[in-house]
Amino acid sequence: MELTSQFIQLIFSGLTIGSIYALVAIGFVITYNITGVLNFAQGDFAMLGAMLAITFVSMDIPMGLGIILSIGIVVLVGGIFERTAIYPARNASLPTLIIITLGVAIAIRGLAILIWGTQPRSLPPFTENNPINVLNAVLLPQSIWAVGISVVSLIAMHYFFNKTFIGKAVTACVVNRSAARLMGIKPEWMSFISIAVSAGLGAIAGIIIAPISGATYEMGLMIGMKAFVAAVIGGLTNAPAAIIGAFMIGILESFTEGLWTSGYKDAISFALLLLVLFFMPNGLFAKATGKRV
Amino acid sequence: MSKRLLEVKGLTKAFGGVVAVSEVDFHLNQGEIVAVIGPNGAGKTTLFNMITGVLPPTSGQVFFDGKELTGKQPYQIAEAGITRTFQNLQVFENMSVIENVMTGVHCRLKTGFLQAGLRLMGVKKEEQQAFDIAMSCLEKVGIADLAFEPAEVLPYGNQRLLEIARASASSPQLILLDEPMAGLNPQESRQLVDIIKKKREEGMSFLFVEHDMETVMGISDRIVVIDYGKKIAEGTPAEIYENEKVIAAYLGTEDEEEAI
Amino acid sequence: MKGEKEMKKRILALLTVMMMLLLAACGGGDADSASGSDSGKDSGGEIKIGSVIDASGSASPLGKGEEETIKMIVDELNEKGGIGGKKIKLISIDSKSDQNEAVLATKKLIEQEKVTAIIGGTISGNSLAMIPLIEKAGIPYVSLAASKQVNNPDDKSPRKWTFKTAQGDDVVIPKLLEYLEKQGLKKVAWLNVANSYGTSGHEEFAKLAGDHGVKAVIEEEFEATVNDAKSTLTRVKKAKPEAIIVWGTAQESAVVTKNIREIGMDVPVIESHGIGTKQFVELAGKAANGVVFPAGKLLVLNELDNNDPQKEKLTAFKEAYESKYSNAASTFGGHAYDAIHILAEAIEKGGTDKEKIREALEQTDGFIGISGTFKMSPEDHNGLKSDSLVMVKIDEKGEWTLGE
Amino acid sequence: MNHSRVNDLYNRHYGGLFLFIVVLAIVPFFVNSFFLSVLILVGLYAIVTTGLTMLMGYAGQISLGHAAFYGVGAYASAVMTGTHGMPGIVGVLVGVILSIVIAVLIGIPTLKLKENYLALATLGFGIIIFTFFKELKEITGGLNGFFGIPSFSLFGFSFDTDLKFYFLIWVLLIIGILFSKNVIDSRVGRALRSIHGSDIAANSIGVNIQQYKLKVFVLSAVYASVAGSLYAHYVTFINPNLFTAMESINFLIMVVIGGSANIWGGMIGAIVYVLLNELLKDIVPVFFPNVGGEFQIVFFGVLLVAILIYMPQGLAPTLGKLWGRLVGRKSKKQAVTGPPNADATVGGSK
Repeated sequence: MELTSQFIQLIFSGLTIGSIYALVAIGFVITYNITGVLNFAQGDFAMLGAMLAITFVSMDIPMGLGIILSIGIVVLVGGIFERTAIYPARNASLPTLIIITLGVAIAIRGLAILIWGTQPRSLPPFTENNPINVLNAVLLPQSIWAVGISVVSLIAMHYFFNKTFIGKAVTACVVNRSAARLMGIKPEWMSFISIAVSAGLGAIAGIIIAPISGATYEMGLMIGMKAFVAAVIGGLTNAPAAIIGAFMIGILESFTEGLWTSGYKDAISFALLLLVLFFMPNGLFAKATGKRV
Repeated sequence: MSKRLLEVKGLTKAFGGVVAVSEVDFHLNQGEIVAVIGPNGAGKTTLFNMITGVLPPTSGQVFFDGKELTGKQPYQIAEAGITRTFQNLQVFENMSVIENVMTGVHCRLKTGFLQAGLRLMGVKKEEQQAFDIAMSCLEKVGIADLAFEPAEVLPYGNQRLLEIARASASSPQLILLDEPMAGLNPQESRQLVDIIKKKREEGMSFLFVEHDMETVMGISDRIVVIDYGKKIAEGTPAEIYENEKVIAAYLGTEDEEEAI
Repeated sequence: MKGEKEMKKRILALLTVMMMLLLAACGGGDADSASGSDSGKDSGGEIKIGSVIDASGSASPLGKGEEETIKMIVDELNEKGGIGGKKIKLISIDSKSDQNEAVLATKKLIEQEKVTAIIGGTISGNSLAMIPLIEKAGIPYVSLAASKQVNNPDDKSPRKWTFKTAQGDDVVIPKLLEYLEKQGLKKVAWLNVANSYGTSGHEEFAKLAGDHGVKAVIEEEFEATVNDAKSTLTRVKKAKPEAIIVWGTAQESAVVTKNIREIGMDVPVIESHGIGTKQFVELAGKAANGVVFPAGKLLVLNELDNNDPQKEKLTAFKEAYESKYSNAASTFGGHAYDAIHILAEAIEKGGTDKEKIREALEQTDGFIGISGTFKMSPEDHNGLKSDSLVMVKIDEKGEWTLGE
Repeated sequence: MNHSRVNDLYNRHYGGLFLFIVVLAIVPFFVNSFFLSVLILVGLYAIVTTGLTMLMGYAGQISLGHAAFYGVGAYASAVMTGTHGMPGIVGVLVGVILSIVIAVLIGIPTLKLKENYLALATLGFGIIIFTFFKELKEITGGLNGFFGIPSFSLFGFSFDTDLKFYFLIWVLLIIGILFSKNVIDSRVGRALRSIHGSDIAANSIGVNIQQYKLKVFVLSAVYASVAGSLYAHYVTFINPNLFTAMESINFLIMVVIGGSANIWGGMIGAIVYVLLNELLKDIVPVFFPNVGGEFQIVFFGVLLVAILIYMPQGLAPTLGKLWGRLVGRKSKKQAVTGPPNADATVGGSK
């Protein structure tokens, strides 16, 4: 009986953290699909989102408004980042672009320290956070928020890319750049939109984790890397697979912690990354065609 | 003349459901110049890519000098004695002309990381050797005076010559030329034809894809014609000239279905 | 073509600037060395004291207060005429929570600035990296870091010149164990953060717990970047401890504390002195209620008995610091306060001769500071006992109260 | 005639280098000892970045885990000499062997793939190695760190002062650079650059691309490991936090500053990075008294991006030209000895 409750508890923890990874991982995938850039600053958008939301709430701005404002600002930051750092280097090689995003990540982190300092900060839970008992395991409303908001955001993304004009235009650029150009779509702007949207997703992730674990200037690093593992597990180009990858990582981590030790938690996730890269470089869910090999 | 150098048996390549090359058989004797012709999209470059190991064949085999090469990596095929040029030029633009050709000597040299790093005895000798070979290759194609220029500044025609010099630097038995005349003016074409003929006299064999019929008819010993991935004819230029299937493939869209 | 030329010009301009900067860097270094060696010969009637403190980076929540305190005290001392008539010249270097920076800064202080004594090493890792240099050069050094390895290393490497003013684990853990013993909590769960702070606490706990009849039924670690420790805690819950000890600093401990309450465990939670900041209360929210931890007396200043020998000093320090800086006075600043004062006293006695200062430091006896009353000896370069600490409890309003 | 011309192919005149070595030999006697230790640190970094320069500039790959190789070397030396009392050279060799094994294990599967899966794999491997440093407490001392590493000695000669250590490091660095330069100016170097120029053509003339990339990766890992070993002997105390992903990124920053298109780029990058860092420490407080060390983080982040966009070849080519002018030699033939292709910044896949 106790084993069941522990099991359920571990699943809850895994899903909560997995939902955060999923949001950031989707940002990775969108950016990679459209610009071919592995954006290592993705996790830092989450940090920015969390920090901004905390600042607004501490300024007595209503929480909902504060959250929307901070997402908006991060989207803007994402756009500026694309215009100033990615766009001018769009013809550079992939490694160069990777290093550029690393540089931006460092700069964002440094700015965050200048503005908010190194002290951890926290955001109040979105609603009263009384634990709900499920089969002797504990479920927190904030976890429900986390998973719920992630799912809604992911559905919204799906809708955006498949149903709206702009979204379809962006997708068209992935499929065929020159055809998209013929249709009057400028691929340059699609890169702008995709990075801005990814930044917004990152911000949402940061804001929902802030009430759970607090926020510091360096939180983006680990979230970003884990999400990145999730994206690779999903094959980097496949959004639904990346989401599954994210939840897998979340659950794997919580089980490692719950059944073994937390010390090796990170190593386990990254060992999975290596295994996937070595043996299934197209992701766990790819069909057998060697597209990327 | 009689020794079979290259033997292609039932070579097939399918991309998903599309069969680009289907069951192609042909051979090439030592010292021969064989042309592969066919309409655009017939599968000639795919055939080349399979022979040189760039693409693994779906089925079929390639034999060279009595050894099977099927499924080998391109560098192994180069080591075995087949090199190639490219339809869209693949000159190493980040090097000088002479270095391009010296790189072509690669598989005849042995210097490895350690020897090179420590500049052991023999490295200098090998460098000299590579340099001399490269120089003579450049002389043969007539661009030795440009040896120290960066390869990227060379005009188009000279880049083609450079590719041929590079491909011949390791003294391969067989060179595959993928549309060598494309983009050349008549004078350059004639120059190239002379070079190929001269090399053949030295014992090299050539397999090439070409659209310029005048050249094809002028220098080939035999011609292989493929259309829609299948070999439809093979023979001397004179035979091909009169082959109805070939004429149909090149001329008639109405007769096309019959032709296949 | 024109663009290329333009580009070249720009690159050249940039390069010129870079070269000038580099030259300035090299030149600057040389100039410093020249002046350094001059004043180092103690001619100008000033005493050079160096500090290596993590004023930025991950340890800055600790280091900021230390740096500010030292500056404040040095100004104070200089206003009163310095030490033995000589003004103190403080050379303060930010080691940015980075070991390499700390080592370089120490070298700079020793070789270039030729300081008389050094204070600093905010975190144990930095202190430990600095010590070999300091011991080799023979410079009196007062560390602000807590690890027992700083003054009493397991490998018995020399600590002739190293002193420290923070309560080491060998002082704090006994305090904790005495408390557990008194409360009759025998079967406890031990959780520590996976960094040098947490693991050195754990080692000391494992060594001493038996003496106090305390037994750990489960021992776990959690990451400093922990988001959710509920997974680990499910295992803790199964072990059915009578109390849980969480050994970490504010952020990660807050997460764990929240999680303990969230999964419905209501056993007493005892934590480390590392959570002695208001941040912990903010981050942990309601879960902080009832948490007990050992800490310096500064936190419960108002409740201290008026006879307490430290009360006067503590009040003065708190008022002085808080009137000068925007932050609340912290126990970490307190370590710096003690360090600079003890050092000043030793210099007063020993002059600028380093060996004499060292001997004077070793003879420090009865100095009443922020962290306690110090009694050092050749064997004990820390000089604090567990009575320098009190057990502090967080009440429902999030205030610190005496927990004993 | 061909004799003289093959010598024209690469710039193998050592006049400039000789001058440089003379300067290096004199410098320590004119700077104070703090600056000397800064130079030692520069030398150690430069050994790592020289290897990385080979990897980035000539194999077109980036590594986000070189701090881990640096750490493997450091811990191998620490454990061998500190715990087991072995001679220093044993520690270095153990580190090198471990690094080679790890590099081969990671390199074989990832270098088969196109794009930059090596970057991703090294990122993961870096974190795994970090975890081992942290968790294998019996061996490494965990996060408490490993202390009591003796100073480095070789054949009974102990490098126990900064001055001796300075010469050890810089001699090694020069050897390392010369080794790399020799490699580049040879069949191997041409093969590497040909991969950069056109991998398909390189392969078709007999260059085993995978193997070459792997060898460069292994070489760069060895450089990092050796530097790590010596670093451990120099500071005598190490802990896992010195070998994080951030440290790997710092190495990358250095290479980008210097430029990976030139073998001297790694060293130039290390010098500029460390000196700029020291300089900022002195200058920033003058203008912004309230800004702490964080400013430098922002500064280097922005500098990295700016260099990649506006000066993708880094400082090395420009400095090279200045140097040529200084030494008074016209460098007409050198134009093509490095990979001078404008987009040859980092890696080749476009």
